[in-house]
Amino acid sequence: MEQLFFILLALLTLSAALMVVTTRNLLHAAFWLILVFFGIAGFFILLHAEFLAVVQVLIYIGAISTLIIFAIMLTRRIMDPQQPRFNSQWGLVGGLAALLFVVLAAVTTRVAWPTTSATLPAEPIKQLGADFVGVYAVPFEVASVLLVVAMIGAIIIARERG
Amino acid sequence: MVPLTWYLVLAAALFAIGMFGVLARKNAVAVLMGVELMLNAVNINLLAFWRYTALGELVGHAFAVFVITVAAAEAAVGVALFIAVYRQRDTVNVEELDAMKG
Amino acid sequence: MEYISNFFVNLGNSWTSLLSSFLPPWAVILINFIIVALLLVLMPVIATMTLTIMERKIIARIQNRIGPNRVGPWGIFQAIPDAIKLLTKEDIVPVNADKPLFNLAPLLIFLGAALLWAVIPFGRGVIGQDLNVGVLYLVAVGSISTIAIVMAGWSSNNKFALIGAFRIVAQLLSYEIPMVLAMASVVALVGTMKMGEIVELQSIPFLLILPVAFITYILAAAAETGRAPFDLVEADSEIVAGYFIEYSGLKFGWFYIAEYGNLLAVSAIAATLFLGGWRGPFADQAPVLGPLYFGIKTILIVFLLMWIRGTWPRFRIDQMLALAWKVLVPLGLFNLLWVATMIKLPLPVWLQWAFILAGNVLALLVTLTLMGQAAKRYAARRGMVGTRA
Amino acid sequence: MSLNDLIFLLPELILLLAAAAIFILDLIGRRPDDPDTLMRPAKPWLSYVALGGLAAAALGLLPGVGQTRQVAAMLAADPFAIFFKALAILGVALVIAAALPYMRTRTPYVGEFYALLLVSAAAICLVVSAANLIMLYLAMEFLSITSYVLAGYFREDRKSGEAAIKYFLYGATASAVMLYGMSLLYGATGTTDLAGIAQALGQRGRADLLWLGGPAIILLLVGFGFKASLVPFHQWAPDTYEGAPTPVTAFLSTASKAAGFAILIRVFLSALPDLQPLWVALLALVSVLTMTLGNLTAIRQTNIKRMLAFSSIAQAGYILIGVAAVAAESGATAGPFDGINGVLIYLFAYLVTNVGAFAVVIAVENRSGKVEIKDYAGLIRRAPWLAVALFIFLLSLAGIPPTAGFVGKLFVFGAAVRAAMIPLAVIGALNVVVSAFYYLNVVRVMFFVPPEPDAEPVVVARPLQATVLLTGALTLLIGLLPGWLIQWADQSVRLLAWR
Repeated sequence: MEQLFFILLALLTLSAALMVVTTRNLLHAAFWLILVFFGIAGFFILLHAEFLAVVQVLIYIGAISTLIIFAIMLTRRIMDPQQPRFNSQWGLVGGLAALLFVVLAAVTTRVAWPTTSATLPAEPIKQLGADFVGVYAVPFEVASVLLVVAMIGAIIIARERG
Repeated sequence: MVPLTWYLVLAAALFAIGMFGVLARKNAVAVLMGVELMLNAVNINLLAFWRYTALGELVGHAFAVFVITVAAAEAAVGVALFIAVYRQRDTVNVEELDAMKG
Repeated sequence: MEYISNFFVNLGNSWTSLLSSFLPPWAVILINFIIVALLLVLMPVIATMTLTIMERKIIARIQNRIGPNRVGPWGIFQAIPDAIKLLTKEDIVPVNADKPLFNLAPLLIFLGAALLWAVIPFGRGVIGQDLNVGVLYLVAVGSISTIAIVMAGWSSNNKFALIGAFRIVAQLLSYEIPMVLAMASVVALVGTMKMGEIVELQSIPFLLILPVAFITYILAAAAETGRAPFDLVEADSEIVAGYFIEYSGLKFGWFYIAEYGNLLAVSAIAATLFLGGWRGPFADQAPVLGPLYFGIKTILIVFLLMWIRGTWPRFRIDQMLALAWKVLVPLGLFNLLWVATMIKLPLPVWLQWAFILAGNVLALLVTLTLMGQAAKRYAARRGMVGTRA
Repeated sequence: MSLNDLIFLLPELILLLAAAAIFILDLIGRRPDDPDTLMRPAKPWLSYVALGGLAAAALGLLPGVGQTRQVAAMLAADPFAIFFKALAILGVALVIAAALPYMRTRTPYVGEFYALLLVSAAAICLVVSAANLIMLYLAMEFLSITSYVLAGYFREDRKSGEAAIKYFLYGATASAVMLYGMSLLYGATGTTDLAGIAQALGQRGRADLLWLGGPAIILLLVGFGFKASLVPFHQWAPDTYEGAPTPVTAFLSTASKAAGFAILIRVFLSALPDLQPLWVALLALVSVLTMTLGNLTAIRQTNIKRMLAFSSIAQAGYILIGVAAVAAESGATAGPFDGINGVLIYLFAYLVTNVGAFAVVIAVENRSGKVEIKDYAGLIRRAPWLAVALFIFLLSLAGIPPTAGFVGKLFVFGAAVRAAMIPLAVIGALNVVVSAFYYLNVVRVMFFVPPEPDAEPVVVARPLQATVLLTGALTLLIGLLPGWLIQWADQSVRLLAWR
């Protein structure tokens, strides 16, 4: 049952991902990308990471996709369907990407990953919250400063003239 | 239960597709979309490893949360740059950005 | 007694065991799943059928009119002919529309409205799925509507639709932050994101402890649903009907249903987070009262939102953004920090709550004073009437 | 994390506080409803606030001196980190001083520029002390995102925007690739702690280790190589260095690059010691490619910023020799850290020299807006002191005594020889000869080609004069009296979790 669900979801996600990189219309690519994000949220649920699934929907779909769609709309001439979507070496690049996949897949099946017998933590969210102000306090604060700096930087760069 | 390698192969495929998008696409926004695919592949890896190899601590969780946070910041700055360049050039095609040669 | 207080849960268990007696387990799961899904999908439709007539009556009263009065007693069946009219209208797709997206957008926006109901507790145990990330889930589902709106605005191939979509996305993103901050202060207070548990732990309505969060939430909710005074997206005189200008017939109906579904949903969330949800006198002894209390509280919030709509003039876009970023966000941030600090104090719970309330009231007074002064300065600069020299 | 740990974070905290102070001070007096006040140039004294913040941060390094311990679960407080933090603070201070007159005439957002430079200094401090993959990733992205903004700072300038977009696209991709490598390491070891990874990998079988280690090293190297602009991850560098505002170029090619090397050394030495033969071979190859390609392309350049960009790629190749020569550990003659101390000395010398060279470029560009090598004709007559300073910097870049660059090269090549990597040292020496050609070409243009008839003398603002003077003096000082730097570098090779 779970395996069947995995396969279906994987097919959906990967074909949507292929559409993202091949669709001529960029805006359609962005909406395919949203479908990929949903698929990945589904995998997170399969992995019992509900919090990450919700965060995925919230940040990737709510924020990043919106940003990308805005970028596409604000730079509208690029929508011109007459333009080629790929650069000239796309055939070579496609071969490289396939090779990359083969190598990575070989690696993931060759390496003996250490498997665990531990059980799921009872309240992962509570533990995660405590970790963020405990072990991960410094990265957490750095992430917050990073967001502020990114916001200031984005405003400096994209603000209207005058 | 789904074996761990299924997730890893899935992530590898997604990563390769994203890489193709990055290298083959002409439009800067499309390249950014490829990068997002790659980051998502990494997140699948992190959570699959968490689930199958290191359940006790939430390292994979925390890592994935930070990846998503950084991705948001990165996308914000990237989109700002695209818009600024589009205002000057009327294009964000990577191949047409050729003010400098050498 | 134990049986009674968990009435709905036991009812559900009995139903499941009844089905199990003659069906395989997967069929039981499937049937239950379909029933819950149907209920979820029905909620926005129910909301539309009831709230439209309620809204028209209330707005009519506020404007000293009578409102619909032809179909049925006091016109309460007005929604039915409206629905029939909508269903029989021609379904027009603009020639240059991006057809797949144009057709997908109404479904997506309806989906966003329906999914909200999955985590809202109607009574003890009467909840689609008490997710351990319930509150966050609500916020996440909200982002689906954002995508659907952009999709609709873009695919219509109409500049008014696109501008309308841009505007409402700016509005939705801006008001999501105070909304999340208000919800987060409740979460900080109770220490859980499960909606069911939040109600269980709400021994007195949190409205009495966190009035600032409640006010912030209500204003943000009005903005999130795109209702007056935040209805810039539909400002008739400016951009006609906003992002769904090109839609007609049933597809328009989906947007309409989603709008009222969202209105009911945000009200139900407010009732859950701030008014104690299904709790009320004797709700423990007679669980059937739970959904009733919940319904009454929800309708009260709906009424509040309609009242606001009927009496406030529309904001300008800069005023709308300024309210979010310069008033509600700082207020919400302060509130969250204050709650987080107070619950860490080594004091009895009631004293912590009293401190939180005191901080809330103080913050509200300071904000109102500052806003009043700003308004005076603004009026004085523009030489407006009513300024004291 | 305990409060006691905060004392080790003093430099970062001071830098971030100073940045926040500048953001706020810059806003005072600006009213959102009055466009005139919004576009008013920044207060000139803000740069001194920034320099003061950097000085305070340098003082904040003192409590950590001599310590070797893990801080706040995520950071390493060790002499190695202190060295690079000092390097970053010095580099950013020099850049800010050099940028003073240049930025003010070119952008209305000068205050934010100083603040962002301080933020990136803080980011470097975090990068070089990260002892955990999560911290490392966040800090590197922190540095990268700030750098993207800085590179695109002249948003009305065609080249600046293009520079930033290229930097951004390469950087985002490189970090995603690096992240994939990190996820593999996490999966194989169940931890993100560098020492923990080394421990867990040590228990693995040989074949298994290769299957995992090979890809992981390559994937990580993409991210680190991007920051350090190593071939073949260097394609962004020439365009970004040419197009970015010149002070930003000075920053990217020195302090930011040093951070890339720091993290490369820390991760490879403390997390992957069992894979040393693998990465030594890889780094040696990358090193040869980097210096050769950098030098051969630099010869053809006519734009001085672009020439310095390729020269900086080549310099990264020389520095990498030192990292590769770490294999000397197995040798009987050398101490365990030979090579790494050479890298530190080289990086310090290179930072001082390169910032100085870019300061001269800023001075000339600020006056005339010209950045072609032919515009430097007769600089000896138009601005004798600048010409002499640039002469010293170019000598140092070429590695000719008695300058800092010579000392650096001596140490990295020496390490390679002692590690019995003679071919590497020979290729390095050949490259030095090639590089001397294009460095001295600039000298020829400055000294022996007569100036254009309408060329004006170059007037240099005081802070910029100070930068040139200081960097020039340091370049000569290290060249003549290198003892203190060698001693400091020798002491600074102590890494947390080194086996």
